[in-house]
Amino acid sequence: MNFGFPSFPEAASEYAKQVDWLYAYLNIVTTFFTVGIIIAIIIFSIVFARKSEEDRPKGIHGSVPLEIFWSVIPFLLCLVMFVWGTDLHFQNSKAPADSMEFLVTGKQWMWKVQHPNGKREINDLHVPAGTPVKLTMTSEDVIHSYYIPSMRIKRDTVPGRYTEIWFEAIEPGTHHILCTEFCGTEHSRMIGTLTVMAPADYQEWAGSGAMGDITVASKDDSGPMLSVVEQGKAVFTETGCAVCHIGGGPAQLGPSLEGVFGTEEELIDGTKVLVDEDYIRESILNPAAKIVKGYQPVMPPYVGQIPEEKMMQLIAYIKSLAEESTANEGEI
Amino acid sequence: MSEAVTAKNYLNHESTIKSWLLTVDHKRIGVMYLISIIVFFTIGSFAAALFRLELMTPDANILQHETYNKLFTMHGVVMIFFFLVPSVPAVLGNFLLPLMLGTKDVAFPRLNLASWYLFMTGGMLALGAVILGGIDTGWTFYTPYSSTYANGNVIMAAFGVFVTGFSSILTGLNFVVTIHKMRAPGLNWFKLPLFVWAQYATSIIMVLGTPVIAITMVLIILERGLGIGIFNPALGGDPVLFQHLFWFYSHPAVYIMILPGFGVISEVIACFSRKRIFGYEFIALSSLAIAFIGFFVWGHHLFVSSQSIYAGMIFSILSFTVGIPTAIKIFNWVATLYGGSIKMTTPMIYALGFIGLFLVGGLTGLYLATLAIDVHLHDTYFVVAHFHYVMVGGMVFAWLCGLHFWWPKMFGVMYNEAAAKVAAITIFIGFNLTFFPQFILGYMGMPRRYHTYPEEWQVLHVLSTAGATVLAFGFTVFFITMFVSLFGKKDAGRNPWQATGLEWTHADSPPDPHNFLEDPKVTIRYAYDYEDESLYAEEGKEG
Amino acid sequence: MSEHNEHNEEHDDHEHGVGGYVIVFVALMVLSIITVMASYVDFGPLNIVVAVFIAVVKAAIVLTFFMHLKESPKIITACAVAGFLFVAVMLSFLGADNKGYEIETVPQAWSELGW
Amino acid sequence: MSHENTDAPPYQQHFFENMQQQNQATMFGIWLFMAQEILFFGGLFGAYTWYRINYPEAYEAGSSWLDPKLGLLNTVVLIASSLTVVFSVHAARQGRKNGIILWLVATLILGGVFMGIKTVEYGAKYDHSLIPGKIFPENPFNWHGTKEQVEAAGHADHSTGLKYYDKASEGTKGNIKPGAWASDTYVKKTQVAEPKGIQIYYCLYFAMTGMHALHMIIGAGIIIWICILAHRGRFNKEYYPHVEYFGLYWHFVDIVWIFLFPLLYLI
Repeated sequence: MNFGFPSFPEAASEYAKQVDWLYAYLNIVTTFFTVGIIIAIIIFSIVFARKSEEDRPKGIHGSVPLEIFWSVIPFLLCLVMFVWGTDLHFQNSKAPADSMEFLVTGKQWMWKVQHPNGKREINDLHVPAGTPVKLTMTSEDVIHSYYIPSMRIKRDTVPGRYTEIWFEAIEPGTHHILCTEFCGTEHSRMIGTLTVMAPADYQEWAGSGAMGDITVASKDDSGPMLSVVEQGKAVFTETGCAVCHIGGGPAQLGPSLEGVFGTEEELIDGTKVLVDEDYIRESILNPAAKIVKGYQPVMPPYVGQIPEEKMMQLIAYIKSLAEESTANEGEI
Repeated sequence: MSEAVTAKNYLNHESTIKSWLLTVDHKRIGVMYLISIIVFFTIGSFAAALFRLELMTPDANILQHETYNKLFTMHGVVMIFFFLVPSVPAVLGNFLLPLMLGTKDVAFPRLNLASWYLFMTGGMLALGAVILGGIDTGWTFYTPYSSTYANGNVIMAAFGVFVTGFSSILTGLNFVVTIHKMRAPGLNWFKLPLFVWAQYATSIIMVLGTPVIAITMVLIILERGLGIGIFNPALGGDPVLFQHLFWFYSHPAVYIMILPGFGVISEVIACFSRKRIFGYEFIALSSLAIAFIGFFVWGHHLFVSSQSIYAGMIFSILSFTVGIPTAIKIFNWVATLYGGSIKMTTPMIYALGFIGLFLVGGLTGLYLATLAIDVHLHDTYFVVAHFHYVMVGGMVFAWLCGLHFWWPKMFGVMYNEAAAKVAAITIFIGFNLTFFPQFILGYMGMPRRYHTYPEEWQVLHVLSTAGATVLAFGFTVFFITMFVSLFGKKDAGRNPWQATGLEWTHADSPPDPHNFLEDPKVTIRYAYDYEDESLYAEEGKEG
Repeated sequence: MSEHNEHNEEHDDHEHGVGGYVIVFVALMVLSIITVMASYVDFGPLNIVVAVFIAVVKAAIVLTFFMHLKESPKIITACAVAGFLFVAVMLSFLGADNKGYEIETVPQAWSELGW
Repeated sequence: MSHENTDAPPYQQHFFENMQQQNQATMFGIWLFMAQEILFFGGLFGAYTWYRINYPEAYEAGSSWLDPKLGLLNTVVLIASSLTVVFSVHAARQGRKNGIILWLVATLILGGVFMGIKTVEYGAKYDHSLIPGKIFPENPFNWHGTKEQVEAAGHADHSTGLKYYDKASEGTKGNIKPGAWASDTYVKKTQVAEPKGIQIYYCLYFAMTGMHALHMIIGAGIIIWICILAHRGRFNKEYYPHVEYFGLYWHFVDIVWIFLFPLLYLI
């Protein structure tokens, strides 16, 4: 990465390379105009320098064709930038379905990460190469922004809402992870290292149970290591969700959560809502906001009772309930 | 001041402090703004110098994290709200607008004075917040950090911005009315100097944009003081709404900070090419186009803050669109040089420097309008460099350019050309050395507002700090040159540059308290009529 | 817009005297009552449209007659219109960011376009 | 070209060519100020729109506690005050000094009635613990369901955990004021869930109506000032800008309410 005089960041994913091509195009266009205009200014300044105080140059009113010419050409060049940039952005905005999902929680001033198998890290992130990695992110306090320069991706983590980014590292290596949204005193210490490992190495590392150099250990770490879904299941049970939300049947107070994720539910007011992360989160914190048709608003709100990490585990578990049921139907 | 000239002018007809503090003369108010913003500029610069020094090394050496954060916040708040926004509009605009329009004063002189007092009140509140503990939110005041988590006097600073906002609104209102209703007989819209057009566009933004930041600041104050929850996610508030409201003003605000600069450059380029400006109508109307489209692009500040990607797409294309009128201006200025009679005076050096730097600043804006690239560059040093190229390379250069150009008119004295040229060239070199490395740093991923950073970026940071030293030296030379000139002989003469415009052809240097000894009547065929021989007649060279 | 707008002579605009104003007042009252009544009828999502539409009509009446926009120079009408226009623009862009946080909303079609 | 204008009236500023220029300029200035005011409130309406899209159910639940009858009454009062202002301007045009003062005082009274009704409404919000934030730490925001839910619960049983303490039966319990809502510690078998963003609705309600009320208070101050000027005989048939511009300001305040009333009370 460092070759005497650092000048260009590593491109560690296919997407990063595509962004660099677009960057190259922009560089060519802007350099052309910058150099061209500066040369024109220098040449004019020399050629038309005032020779005597008696100089009375002839004024030119202007030229409409010229104005149109130098508005339309730059505009077309800009349109290329717009279409190219937007296309790239849109294509990259949704993670592939087979991504490994990592949960990231920003907190003043650290990144808390949980791997799909439940392993936790602080600040650093270990991922396997050649696998799409999706980060589902939120924040516990202020807005942070998760930034991996060598992947050319960045996304704010906003309290009260989930955002996601994804990348697919090409080969093993280490990269910077930075927080780019000013978040307080130790903003510049909210950094970590992304370690891309060969898949086999990752399996070994993640399965080892070693917690790396985590200094802030959470209570759950004492027991045997559980996957995110398993931890979510534990939260589901200990919070008492299972009483009303598993099994279904007429006696149940709440809708069964098996297989609901990703479907549309009809609400009491007749509107429909897509069951996604945000809806589940909202329904846990403020159940009465959107009541599914056929049920009463009897569930107590859990505002302030479930920490963000547990919330993410819960959601992961509810998602897994849907995956189990759709797996049988043979959906792609 | 020199006793050589005894003619009555706006500077010497009364000299008590009271006569300054209670003046309703637009020229004196302009000078008062000049002094005030130089004080703010100095304060902001010292903050910048301190943290630039700190950034020489990757680790924290001379400052605490907390102090560093307070310093860059102070730099941002002071420079943007108390230097850049009033720099050209309130100083040169106040001084020149009535002169250029051939009228005795702005439409509401007392309101004008009230604006200055509001400005100073806001400035004192912001400085007070800095002294009484500082603020560490950054000039953007992003919630929920500013409303819930930040240290220091956010309420006081926000109130300072609120008050200053009204100063800006009232100044804008005053200018719009003055331009509409107070023009001298015969001075129709398309004979106006382009500086007036630029001021007009700026003033419209000031009147229509600033109230939104005012109400946003009120909400911040309520949120922080009373915890009403409007931006607090725990209560259902949405921090992203704050960003929308904030940028609804603050993006147009960067046009407040650059459009008047365009006006200055148009004047200077025409004068020292001794040639009417190329494509007058296009330059004039492109200012209005920028002001108008500039209101619809704010969302490009939210590309990564979980804004809808469709909204992102719309804001992206609109952001490209606003570049076109700007390109038109640059091409027209260069075309004006063609076939002219170019004289390299200090203002001309600044003006050509402006074109070069603003070009870089403007074109790097295209990177930030491109969605995929902006995701990478957002909140990195690339943005810092872009912003400084536009604001320092653009507006500060335009401000210096205008100050050098109208200095003889304002104070009746001429500065030392050689020293001023040294300052201009030093500032140009120092500026590029400071900020060009930051583009490279930005693409490498260096985030803004970082106190410490990974070691491999140190080389570029050292370069940048070295450049800042050169820049500081340049500004010192500039200040000394201008200050010394005030004590020189008042012999600049009525029209030392042989320029068009009522302020040169009809008013003395310095002007009479009532601007014109007799009401001017406009007879020119078109604006910038440099073929008019009367410009070069008797009073051209010697005053 | 430019030169002094001659068509406005300050002193000859007294056509609608007291009686005219009272008629305007009555119209505003009627509209106020209509808007209350309309709110009890369920138009679904159209309720807000109806309410805002009536409010806009009322505001327009106040502007035109009470605030004398009818007899004012165009530039003054332009001021008022500009104010409302910019608010409308702000509101519509804020609306455009609605539900923007759901990444699922990317249409398949767009990414399949490929260009 | 004109020399010193010796025949200019005393109220003409020296830097204006003539009264027509002065009138047009000041009128234009006032309207620009109006445009500025529109944008100022526009920011609040922006917040209103944003949250309405996000939390439609909170708006519905929240507005159940606003009384459309009081809102309509206030609308009538305010529009009537606009009418009296128009009459005042009309009187000024005819040079009737007493007419100016009379109608302005009428406006002041109507404005007072408006503020009085507003105070009653704000008081009810206090009693229902619907004031967000730390303004009244002893009576924090506490949602007990919509008006319909509460009324249903009050008359039926306590199954939803809601109870309305009316004056007669429970007035003496603890520190709860008569007519106030029971706090959480009293009766709450199961909680009524808050619609998401319900506090935000009340934030907006108080921010918008509060900012509107602030404008009315400023307007009241201006009325008094103008009445004093009128009493001193500062105005005549040709010169009454204060009255006219105040009229514009007051109508603007009226227009803001025209939008606030349906948006907050009705839908």
